[in-house]
Amino acid sequence: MMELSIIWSILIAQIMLGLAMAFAFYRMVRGPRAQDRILGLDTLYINAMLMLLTFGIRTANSLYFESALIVALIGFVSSIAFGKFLMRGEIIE
Amino acid sequence: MSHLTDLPVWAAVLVCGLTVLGAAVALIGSVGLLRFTSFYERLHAPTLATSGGVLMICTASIICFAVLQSRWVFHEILIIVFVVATTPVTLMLLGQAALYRDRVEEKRGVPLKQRPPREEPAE
Amino acid sequence: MTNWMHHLLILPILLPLMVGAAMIPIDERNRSLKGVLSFVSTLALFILSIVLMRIASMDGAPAGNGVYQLGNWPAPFGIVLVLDRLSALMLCLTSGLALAAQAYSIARWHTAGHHFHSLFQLLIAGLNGSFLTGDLFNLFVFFEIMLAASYGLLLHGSGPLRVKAGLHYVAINLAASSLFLIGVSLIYGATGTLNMADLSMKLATLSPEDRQMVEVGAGVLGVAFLVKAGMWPLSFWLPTAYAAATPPVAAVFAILTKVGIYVILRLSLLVFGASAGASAGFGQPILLAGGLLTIAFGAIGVLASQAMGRLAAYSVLVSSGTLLAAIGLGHPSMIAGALFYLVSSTLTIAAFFLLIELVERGRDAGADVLAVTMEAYGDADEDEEEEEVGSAIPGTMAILGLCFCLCALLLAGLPPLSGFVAKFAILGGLFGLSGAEATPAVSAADWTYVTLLIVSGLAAMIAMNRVGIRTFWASIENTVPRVVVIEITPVVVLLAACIFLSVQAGPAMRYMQATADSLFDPAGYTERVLSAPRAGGQ
Amino acid sequence: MNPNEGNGTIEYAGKLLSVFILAPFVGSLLAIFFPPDQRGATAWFAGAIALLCFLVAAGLYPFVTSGGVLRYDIAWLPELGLNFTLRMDGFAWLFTVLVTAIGVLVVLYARYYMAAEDPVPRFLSLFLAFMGSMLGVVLSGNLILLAVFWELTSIVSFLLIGYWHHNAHARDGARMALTVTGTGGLCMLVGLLLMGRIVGSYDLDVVLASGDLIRNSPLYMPVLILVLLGALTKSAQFPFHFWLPHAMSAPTPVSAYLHSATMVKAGVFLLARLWPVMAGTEAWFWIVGLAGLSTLLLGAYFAIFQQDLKGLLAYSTISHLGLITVLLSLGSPLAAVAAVFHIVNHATFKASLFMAAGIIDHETGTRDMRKLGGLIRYMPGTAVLAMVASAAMAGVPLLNGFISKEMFFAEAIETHQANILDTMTPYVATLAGMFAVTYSLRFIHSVFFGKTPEDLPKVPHEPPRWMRVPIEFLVLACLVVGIIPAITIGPFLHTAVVSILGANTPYYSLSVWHGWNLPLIMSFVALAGGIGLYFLMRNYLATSVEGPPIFRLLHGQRIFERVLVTLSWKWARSLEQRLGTRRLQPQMRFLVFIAIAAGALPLLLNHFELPPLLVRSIDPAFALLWAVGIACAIGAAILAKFHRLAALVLLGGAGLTTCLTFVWLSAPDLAVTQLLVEIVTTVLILLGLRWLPKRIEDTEETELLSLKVRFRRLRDFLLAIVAGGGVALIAYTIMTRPMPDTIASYFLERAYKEGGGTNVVNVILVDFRGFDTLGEIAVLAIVALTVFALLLRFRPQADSLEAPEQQRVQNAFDDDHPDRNKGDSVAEYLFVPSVIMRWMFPVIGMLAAYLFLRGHDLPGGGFAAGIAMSIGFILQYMSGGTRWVEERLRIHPLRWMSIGLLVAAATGIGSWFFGYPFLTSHSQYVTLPIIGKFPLASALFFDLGVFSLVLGATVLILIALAHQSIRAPRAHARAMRKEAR
Amino acid sequence: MEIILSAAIGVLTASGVYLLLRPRTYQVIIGLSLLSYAVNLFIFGMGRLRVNAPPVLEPGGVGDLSRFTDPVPQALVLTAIVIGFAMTALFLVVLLASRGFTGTDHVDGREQRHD
Amino acid sequence: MRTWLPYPLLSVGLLIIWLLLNQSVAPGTFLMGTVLATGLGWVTLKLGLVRSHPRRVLLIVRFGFAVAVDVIRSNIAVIAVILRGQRRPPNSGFLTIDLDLEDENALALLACVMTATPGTAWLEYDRGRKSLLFHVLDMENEDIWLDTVKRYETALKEIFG
Ligand code: NA
Ligand code: NA
Repeated sequence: MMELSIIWSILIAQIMLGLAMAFAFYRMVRGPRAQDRILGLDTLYINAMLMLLTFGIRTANSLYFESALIVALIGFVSSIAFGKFLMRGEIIE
Repeated sequence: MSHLTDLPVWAAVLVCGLTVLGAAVALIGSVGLLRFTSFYERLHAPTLATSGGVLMICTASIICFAVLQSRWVFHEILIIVFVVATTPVTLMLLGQAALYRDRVEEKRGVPLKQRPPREEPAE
Repeated sequence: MTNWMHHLLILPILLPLMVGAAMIPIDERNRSLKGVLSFVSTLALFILSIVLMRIASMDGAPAGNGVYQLGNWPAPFGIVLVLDRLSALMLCLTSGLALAAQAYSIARWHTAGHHFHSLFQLLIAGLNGSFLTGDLFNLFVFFEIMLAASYGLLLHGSGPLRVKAGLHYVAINLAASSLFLIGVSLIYGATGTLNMADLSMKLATLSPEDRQMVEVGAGVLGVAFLVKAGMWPLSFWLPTAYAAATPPVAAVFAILTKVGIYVILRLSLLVFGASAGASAGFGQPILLAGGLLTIAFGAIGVLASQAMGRLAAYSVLVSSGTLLAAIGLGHPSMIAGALFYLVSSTLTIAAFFLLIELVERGRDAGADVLAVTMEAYGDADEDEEEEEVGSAIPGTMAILGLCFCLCALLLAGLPPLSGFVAKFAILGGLFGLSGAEATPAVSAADWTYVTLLIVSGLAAMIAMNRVGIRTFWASIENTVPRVVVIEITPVVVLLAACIFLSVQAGPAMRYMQATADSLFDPAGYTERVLSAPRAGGQ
Repeated sequence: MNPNEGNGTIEYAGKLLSVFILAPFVGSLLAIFFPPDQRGATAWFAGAIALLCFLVAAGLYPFVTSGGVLRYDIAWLPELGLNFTLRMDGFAWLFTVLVTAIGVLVVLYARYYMAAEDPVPRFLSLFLAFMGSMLGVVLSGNLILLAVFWELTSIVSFLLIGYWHHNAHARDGARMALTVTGTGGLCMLVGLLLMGRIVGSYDLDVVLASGDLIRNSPLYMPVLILVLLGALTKSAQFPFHFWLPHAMSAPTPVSAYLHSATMVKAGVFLLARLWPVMAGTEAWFWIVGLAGLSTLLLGAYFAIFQQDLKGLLAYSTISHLGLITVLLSLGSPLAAVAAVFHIVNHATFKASLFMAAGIIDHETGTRDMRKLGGLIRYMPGTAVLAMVASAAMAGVPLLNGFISKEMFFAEAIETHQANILDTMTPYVATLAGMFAVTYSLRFIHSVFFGKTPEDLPKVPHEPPRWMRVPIEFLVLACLVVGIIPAITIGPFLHTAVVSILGANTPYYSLSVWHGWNLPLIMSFVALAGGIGLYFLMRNYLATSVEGPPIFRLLHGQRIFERVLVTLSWKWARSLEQRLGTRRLQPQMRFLVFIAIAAGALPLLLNHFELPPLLVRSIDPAFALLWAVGIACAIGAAILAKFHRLAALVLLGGAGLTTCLTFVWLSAPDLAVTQLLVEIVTTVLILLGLRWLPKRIEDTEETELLSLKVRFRRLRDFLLAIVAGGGVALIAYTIMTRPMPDTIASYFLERAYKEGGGTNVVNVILVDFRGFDTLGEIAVLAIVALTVFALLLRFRPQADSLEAPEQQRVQNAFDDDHPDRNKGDSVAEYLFVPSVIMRWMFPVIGMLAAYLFLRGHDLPGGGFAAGIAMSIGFILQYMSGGTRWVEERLRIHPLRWMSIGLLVAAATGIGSWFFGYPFLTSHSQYVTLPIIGKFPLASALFFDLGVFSLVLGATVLILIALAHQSIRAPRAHARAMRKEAR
Repeated sequence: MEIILSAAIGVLTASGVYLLLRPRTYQVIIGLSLLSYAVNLFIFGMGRLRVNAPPVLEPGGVGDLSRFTDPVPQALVLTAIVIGFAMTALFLVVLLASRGFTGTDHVDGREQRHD
Repeated sequence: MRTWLPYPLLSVGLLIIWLLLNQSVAPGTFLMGTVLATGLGWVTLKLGLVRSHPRRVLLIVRFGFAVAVDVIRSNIAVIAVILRGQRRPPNSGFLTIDLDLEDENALALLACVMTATPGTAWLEYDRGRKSLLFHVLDMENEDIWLDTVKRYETALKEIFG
């Protein structure tokens, strides 16, 4: 019983995160402006990181951790590159 | 998934609860992203995930591993710290870019660049 | 058991790799130093490959001879390098060509861009690795080294023509590399191995379903090789790319298509040889048809080419088609001739690519601008200046004319040079001296092949004739091109190699025959690779 | 001399055969080095060589009498039956003598003929090479060797005909000669190869002994046709005759030699050589006969209407070669004798006539018979010689031409085969004889008699004494042979004939008078008719244009040129365009299509069973994840044209999904690497986006898409669907099959025990398959170098030269406000973010160190660490700009790359010193105080190399791109300055 | 799982191939990237799919295929990722250079009438 | 000390990160971490970051606690805004506030804090005017937001003072 509820609750969490990603995707594809798309991607990244964490909990294996850590620490680099591109037209001046 | 059943009930409840809750917060954030009508409103949406979502799910993860491996493993804290440190950069840059673009297009309701400077010369 | 001699086997890869790497930080102002380093390295490589050729042709060598287990992991688990007559031959050809191209480049072309010599050395490393490796995925890696370096070298000198050609070349080859990966992984997925020898062993024992998957993989893989080999209709990028490349690069590119041929030859005989059960002879009809079409297309292109560069590039296709169709026909007696042809045509085309620029130099002043762009270091946009290199040597025209004639004879396969010997060897192998007892009829495929071989030779003759007359006989301005000795020498040396091949056709053909025989003995290869002992005797 | 005199002598004499090849070719090489002004010395040298060959030939005569054969063998390609075999029998001997003797005379003649400004050494060098080739043809004892020399004669003759290459006619004539004879030669080669296949050897002795085998072989027809193509083209037989007249642009000595005595004779030589094994069949009779007869007649007819002296001689040569061909076609031994005899006779009189024509040309400056006349008054000696030779050509009694022609007439009336061709022969022969008389008469009459023209370019006079000597020799030979054939030519002819016919040698008489018989009457008819015809046509010919009526419209050369241009140029070009393309899209389409076919064929050919559909065990979260991923991919595909940034964003989405998949399916290493690469790629493409042209969706345009475009897109779409479906199907099939017995078990077993690491993937990367990794980083280095080198030469388009719009707007804003400096906007914009970005640098550095050090045991490794570190650098570039960073940090990516590659390779080499192969890893736990056990693996050093290289390469690529932003404005400013000046 | 991943590979391939056949260089580079995802997943799939069985041993351990997923395809994918990245960079720079020289972003270096 | 440890806090932070990453406090890890943390400190010095000297650990902890509470609260608030959806669209708007914070690190920290609390988004900081433009999701009462920011500012000024 408990096993089932654990499984289900984590699965539900993952499905929710999947939905969150889907909504983020909506912004990525629909915009309407470039900044919306980039914000969408950023959200996608965050949710993906959360998905990785839930996956870690689900499997009780800590090997997912580096990926999550990299999203947390370095994932923002592509977003700021996008942001700078919007603002300045080039990302390294 | 037998290992999760090794968790004591309190831990299991905590882990599951925090996970579902965290995911729910993140989901709601995304819903905000979906439903808000202006970009500046949407800008707030991912912060739900980066604050509440990350906090809860990381806590769940910490509890889960701490209990399972019966040692104090906190490295998920790093994720929280990094997310908190890096999210502002993205959002700041995006926000400013949006401001710039809206200003160039002379959109209504967007504050102009803050002019004149504080020490206004006497006319 | 591992003695120092044993490590010679990996030097053809390591030496250029390390020399190329070491030259990266050297300032471009020290180009001559780089040139000398590079040349010395290639020379050492050439000598080495001759030594390896001798080692490869030793009979009765101890077990494990010519098999190099990287990381001391035995096949099929680790990567192995395998030296046999064929790979030794290809090594020798590569370093020979490279030597000529390198010497040539030192006169002026290496100044046309940055890091020429490093890229050149790395290209050699890639080529040598492709010839030596006995592992499919490692082959992919070396293919990529070779391709990446070839991209760099093709783009060497920049300019709109090269960049446009380069874009196509890169795009096509990237797509082909994807196919390569799909093919290799599919084969792994179905057989659980990446070692060619092991694959050859396993194929016969596979279930029909798995074998089918291997065939799919091999088919897709084959397309990747055929792109490289230049089979019609996968070869349209080739003439433009080769014609656009700087001469020394084009010359060494002459062997790039041969890598595709080499791999096809190796794999089709090793993996899909007689012992492959139901898969024996896989793909041969395609190779035959494709090869024939390629010869035809190449010959048409040769005829249709006004510029010598394109003519030479189409000759590459003719050469490829000839070899592919020969493999497709699958007569064991032809393969030796085909190998001879491979060597001869590669040398010829390389010499021709080098010669073209010398011949045209006197005619088209604009060509030189591209050639020698002095760059302000760090910023290439400064005004381009022209620099005169070389002086008008008396008799230059006569030497160039003679070289051109030799190239024409070689390309057309006219007697008495190695081009003819090669065609004769192929045709002789095809027809055979069956003698009085029974003269088997000549099949339609054979006839088509013979006809195309002859017609392609004719096409080359007509085209070279046209171009030669225009250049040497009918040219109005009689400016003698300014050529330095170091430019003409490589051409002469390559052609001399062809002449040497013609004179020493007997010994050369004996080597090729032995090579062909060993290719038709996959069991010997497999045995050698899989039973090689590990160092330290574990 | 007794041929059985002893093998030693014969062997020695055989060796002498090599003189015939060596002397001319070596002489040819040496002749080039004579100074151009040394006409005399070069001629002496060349003449000496020809004479030497002649004398050796003469000396060898005793060995070839009564069927004797000399051989000299050198192994060339013995495995394939190709040897350098020289073989001299009587027939070859006769030809050798002919070639060398006329060679001597032509050299002598050329000494005086060639002008001072002509590069004589080149001429004589080529001449000697030609002589060598011709002797090679004659003396080859191996079919393939014969083909070799055969083609050599074509090639050298090309160079000789084109000797005066400033003359367009010479160039065209040379090209045509080479094209026709070269093509024929290649066909012949195939024929000879087939003959070898039938006989089992290319050795001429073996072949000549295998006549029945050849004639009865199913391959006889192909062999016949192919060999005849060679022979008939070479001998200028109809319909391949047209090249010969155009070869007359060659210097006259060349014509005298090549187009009378040697090259064109090679064809009939071959016919005679192979006569014993190929003649006598109906096919032979028809093909050779028809070609010969038509050539005989047409050549003679055309010759009448030539206005160019050499043209007349050329057509007459064609006609005479036709005569010889007819004789050889008949298949009767007696005819063969006549053929051989006529070969010799024709050579003597035609060579002398060509030389005479050359003298006329040389002395008058023209060869046009309409302009010439009355020359007998100026050069009586030459006139007499020419008249005698002409008479021989016309077949006037008491001259050599008469005897062989009588033999021809005699053979013509014989019945050889019961068909129409055979019946026609005598009539055609007589008619052609008549024409021969006409043109011979015309030659003499129009040149030497009649009015002396006033407008000659030069005042004619007799040539130098020695220039006439060769003609005198030859004419003397015509006379002597014509009067006393049996004594003079008889024995030699017999020797030659015996060597062809052997036991079949018939009885024949070489007397001048055979009584009143039909051939004699035919001769008289021809003589009388010819004279009559000439006088009927005389006035017409005196003013007519070149070439026979009607036929001249059928200009052989023009047809040939047109066919050649059409075939080899127009058609080739249009075919090239149709069969090939220079556009990328069709090429890609082909590639995709063929790849699909290559994958599908094995499935279609062997029955392929679809794998069962497994729907259970689908994880809904994973499915949802991929729903997003798939949507991202499709979105990227749709938006890539008009919404580049959006496509890039969506690409990132697809990449992220891929990363998650890797984690999900037990590949943490892949996820880490993919994530890092993903980020760098995004930065990279964003760096590039700045340089691409604006592309704004034009809605009208998309609505008005033509049907063609829609079709093309649909086709590509379908192709893409099939490709995707195929790959998916294959992937699914494999994934649902049980694992094969794989090498992976070995790695899993030994990764820790022998590789010293728990992360098996990393152990594979740095140890089991470390060589792949070495190669992979080499690729990265190469690409970085390429990118770097290419970008040094990067020239942006004008429209992307100036700073992006945003920067211009922001700079303008700064400029407009007096309290602001240019760049304040960006400084403000980045003020707070850059603080965080800079603090992140050491943190990322820490992460890189962590990834690097744990790689061997847990996901990570040098590659991931290198990329992570490079992202740290990029972050600084983004925060502070290029100049800012480079003022503060020492960035030497080239050095890092070099060191990385060298360290990795050197680590591999280290194992040599322990007696192990390259890259054998060594790991050991070192126990240090305080720190405790510390793993010290060679793999760590290897990974260090990987790290250094990856860092260097990634930074180099990105920085090189970033630098363009600094360079472009400078270049822009420079361009503006230039414009202003 | 297999069916999902196959579908993913299929769609990625199809999108990539479709873009490869398009006339704009940018489309091609995006196509190549998508294709390389597809290829990487394909290679990865050749080792069969396993959840929670990463090939990381316990120290001192000996692994076997019943407990761990096949590490070989993973190693191959890693190499492929690296090379794919390098090639993307290269293609990008070449397309930029082409655009610089020719002025257009058409793959043939000049605008064709209708694509 | 300054030459050895240009940014002591950073180096300590890095060491902690290292230990957390390696999940170990073994002497080897510690030593390695120390070496790396010190080395990276030197490299960071070249980036010219301002050395701030935060004092009073207690203040930091208190500040952190306050922020945490705010974060939770604003999370709930924003969730409420989103969930109430179309019925009552958010009353969002821009606000400008003048800041006295000089220290760039303190400013960065403020940005982090404001971003971490949902409902406020840092947009634009004008260095010349030293004023901040930010966006709030729910502007029921502008002053509350301005107060909050001021509160943070004061705390940070105290800490970095
Ligand atoms: Na008759
Ligand atoms: Na916030």
